[in-house]
Amino acid sequence: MTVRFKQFPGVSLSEEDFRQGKVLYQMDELKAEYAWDSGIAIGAYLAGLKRGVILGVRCSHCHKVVVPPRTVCEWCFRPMEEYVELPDTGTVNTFSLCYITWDMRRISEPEIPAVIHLDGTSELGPSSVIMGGILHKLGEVDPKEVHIGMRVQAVWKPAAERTGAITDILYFKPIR
Amino acid sequence: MRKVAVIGAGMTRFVRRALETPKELSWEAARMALESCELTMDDIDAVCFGTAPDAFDGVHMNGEYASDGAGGWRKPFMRSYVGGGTGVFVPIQGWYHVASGMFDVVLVVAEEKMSSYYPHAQAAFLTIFDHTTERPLGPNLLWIFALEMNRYMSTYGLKKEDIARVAVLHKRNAAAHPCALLGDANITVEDVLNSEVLAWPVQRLDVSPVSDGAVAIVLAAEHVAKRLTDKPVWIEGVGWHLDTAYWTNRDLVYPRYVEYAARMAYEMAGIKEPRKEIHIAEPYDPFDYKALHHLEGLQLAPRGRAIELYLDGTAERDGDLPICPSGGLLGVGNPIAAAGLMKIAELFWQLRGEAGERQVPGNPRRGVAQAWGDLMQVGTVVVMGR
Amino acid sequence: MSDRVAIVGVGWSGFRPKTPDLSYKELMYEAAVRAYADAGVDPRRDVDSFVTVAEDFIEGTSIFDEYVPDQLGAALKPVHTITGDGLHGLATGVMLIRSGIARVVVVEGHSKASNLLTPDTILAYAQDPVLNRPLRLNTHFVAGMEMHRYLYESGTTREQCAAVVVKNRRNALRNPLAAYGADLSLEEVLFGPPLAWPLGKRETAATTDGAIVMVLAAEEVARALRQDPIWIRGIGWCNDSPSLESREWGNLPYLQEAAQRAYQQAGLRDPWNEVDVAEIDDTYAYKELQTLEALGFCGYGEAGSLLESGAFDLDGELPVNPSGGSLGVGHMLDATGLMRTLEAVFQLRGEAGAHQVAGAEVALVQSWRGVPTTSGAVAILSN
Amino acid sequence: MTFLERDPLAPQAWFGNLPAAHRYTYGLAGERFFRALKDEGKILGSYCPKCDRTYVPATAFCERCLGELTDWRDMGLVGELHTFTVLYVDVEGRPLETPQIVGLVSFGDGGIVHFLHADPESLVIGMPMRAVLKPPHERQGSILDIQYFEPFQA
Repeated sequence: MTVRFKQFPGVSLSEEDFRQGKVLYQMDELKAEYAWDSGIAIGAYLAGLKRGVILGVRCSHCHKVVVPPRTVCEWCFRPMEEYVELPDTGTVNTFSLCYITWDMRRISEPEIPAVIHLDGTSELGPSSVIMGGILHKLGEVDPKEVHIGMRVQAVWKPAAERTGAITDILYFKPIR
Repeated sequence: MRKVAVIGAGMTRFVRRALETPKELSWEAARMALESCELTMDDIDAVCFGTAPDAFDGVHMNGEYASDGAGGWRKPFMRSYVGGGTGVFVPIQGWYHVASGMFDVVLVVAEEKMSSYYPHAQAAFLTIFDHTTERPLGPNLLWIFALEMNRYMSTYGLKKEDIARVAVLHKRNAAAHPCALLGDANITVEDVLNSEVLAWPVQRLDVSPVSDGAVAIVLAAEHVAKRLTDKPVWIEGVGWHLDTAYWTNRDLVYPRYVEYAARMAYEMAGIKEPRKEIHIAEPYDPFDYKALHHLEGLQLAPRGRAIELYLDGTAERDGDLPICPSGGLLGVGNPIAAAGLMKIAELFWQLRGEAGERQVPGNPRRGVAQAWGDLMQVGTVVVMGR
Repeated sequence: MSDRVAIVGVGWSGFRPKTPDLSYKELMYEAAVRAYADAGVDPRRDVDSFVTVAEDFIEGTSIFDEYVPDQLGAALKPVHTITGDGLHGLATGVMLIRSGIARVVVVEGHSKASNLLTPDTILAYAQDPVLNRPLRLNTHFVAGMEMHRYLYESGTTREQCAAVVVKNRRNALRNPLAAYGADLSLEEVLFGPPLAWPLGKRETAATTDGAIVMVLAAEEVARALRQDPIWIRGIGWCNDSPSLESREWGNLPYLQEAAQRAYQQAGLRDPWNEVDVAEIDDTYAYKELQTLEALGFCGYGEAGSLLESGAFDLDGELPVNPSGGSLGVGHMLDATGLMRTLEAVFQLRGEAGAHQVAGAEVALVQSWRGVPTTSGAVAILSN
Repeated sequence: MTFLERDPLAPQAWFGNLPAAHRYTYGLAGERFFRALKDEGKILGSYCPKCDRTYVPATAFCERCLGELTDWRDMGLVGELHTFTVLYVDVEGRPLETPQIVGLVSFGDGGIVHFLHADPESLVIGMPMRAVLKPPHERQGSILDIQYFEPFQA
């Protein structure tokens, strides 16, 4: 180059340039709406959540139990054999204290997203790199007390309010 | 296998908000790459294009839209896409275009204009999560980085003040890069540790800046490369692997996909002891801990111990294994796909001894560049040598 | 091409306007299982590299590449996405094999078009955001303008375009995979509802759901796997200007270029006499005629009268879209190139049943990425 | 093909969207082109001497040779009707009560895509068309600063 090129293109603008009308611009917003078919496995998962049950799935070939359900084992490429009703308890595999929302707004009380390894699913170990974890949030907990390895349990919406969604679980709270 | 060389490279400055359209950014980089090896579009047989989510540039089928700027007019043109890994994948795409014997000279362009997403590019990442099982939780990109960083730190007992050394070194390196957005020769560990907490353990200065920019390189088959330049830089190895999308079913502590991609590239390059046979590393560093993670995946450090390369000076520009002499994403900036290809351009310049102020001493002979992407999932690796 | 690459297995699923029983992953899985059984390969053991074709806004997911591997048996394997048509994916498979980095490659494409609630506004986001999008036009206007200019320059008539619809939807009646088989009269097409004059709504392909998976292999592997591999003898692709303002409207120069590359690789000099069956773009009826001319099957402006003479019928000199094409099968978005390739494989294997073209040995497959793009690809296959 | 069965009570589909809003700059060329349209009421083209092509709207680069284009030209407001269509559906795919007439009016080797103001029966490919601009004070630097094109008689 760098020796070769004396100048590099790229014109930098500031927010002020936009505000003061120094640059022309066009605004637009994408209208993109979808109805994704839930299908066999995720359909059953959602139906389970509505009933207050977390469904996992077992591979008859490698015997692993994972969540959410899927129709094929991604490691053996054999069809998954059976649904497994899992307890709604588990262990925090990792977590964060997040002070920013998805659209970058600042919040004072952190959200606590966590990967929760659910009881009754495959576990990490010397010979296993697979576990049955899900993404969810933690609640009813002092952020300072959250730790990896913490035991937690799902807090469900009341049955009448459940719609068949991952948000039918409000959050996971510590088991005391 | 046909040998393939990099014979030219060009790039725009990485800026927070570019005036240029995606087409124009692509054009600026492409034109420089052509000029650098004294070729014209008449010499180009095909064009490979890389850009990450259309949600950034804000155009559906962004590859088609930007194709004219990248030189795609009446040329075989294709865009490849592996999320954040795209920047180091698009040269692999160029490599197989040439290695297949179907093309002799290929222009490879990577572009990203993240500032088009309004108001803030980070929001685009909501939709990388599973639409049914995860998106309703309102996740953001920081979540998975923070989850991964926490898992990595906790498993190996790493300290934030040590990991901050990565951000410091890369941003200091970037001070010598004429295209850098966040180069800072005087930044300290304290600056990083005192920066705003976004998603603990991730703080503001652990993160690379959202940016706009484009990079282009020219690839040529051996017989053409030897005719055009005395200093071809060969693509000695390429590798890429994509792990399962069920990211909560894996241990985030170690990037197996990077290891598999690296082994694929090393086998092709005939590398048996990467730590001894590689002289410069440009691991992907959108967050400081990620560089460590990736150095381990690249087999350049034992698991949990990549930080030692930074603590003992090995990683510095005049150290035994200079890491991100460019300044990396943390310092130069992170226009996603362009940032990955910037690493390839850096190796090209370093291995030719043309990196100016950033030149690594000792006539380095071989380097590795790597990118990462998708849902903590893909590793793309290129080994280059002269 | 010297290093020969073959299609050794094909699989499909869906091929219905809606596929409500399966998620997109399950749709892909079903096609994959079929393809692997057809090829006799185990994806975990035998496949070196996987390629999918997809676009984020069609999937409703940023970085759709993430969700590709599991249902294809591709987890922790080399996988990448090409944001192109299925033929671009096929070409990528060919390059991977010819480069020597892979011996067996899987190419996947799918359509869950039925899951898109706002397809028109999504497509409108492909228009230039500064020059064109402020007019807030439905993107079909590009097809209407192109058709008009094509008719003007070539002398082709609206009746001839409508006849493409009649032919293709009749062909579809013989194809059990085709969702839109119909026995229409020329008048029913011609005097149907307008869309973007001179283009009518019935001259525009409706979408359909489906997934297609193909297994490609290097010559020595292909010969070991099966007696009847289908050879990819040539494949070319090309773009014209993406801008509406500076592209050509009456001609398809990018397609001419793509075809020349494919012909050159395949050693084809006289496509009219050397190609036995063609599966080509008919997203809009006029495209089939415009494309036939760009492919060099006949002179500019001649395809319409050849069509009327029956030359492109199932039993004509050059059967075109015996499957029913996109008008008859349904448009499968970027999986369309693979949908056409699937038909070509059936034809060349002699497995096309009621729409079999007798003695088909060489097939041409072509696709276009639709409005507002100028991106096309051509492949020559043989048995 | 699968051992698992669908739960008859499962919701059919999950509904969602892909939220994305954008602010597009006009770029090196667009900035100059649209300011000329807004402030001077001019349509500018840019000429590539190497390829002998004039791009309209003016571009910063030649798409054929990637050369930088510095020779900008005033193309006037009258172009030639290259093609047109009568569009019966709106951007969401709904039927339009009043169909839209849209055409490409060529200038140099490029042109402007815009609405046409005329009886479609009277339009003929090749006829001259003139851009009708908004009054200067209403122009904002947008393609909509042109209201429409209408047939032009010299």
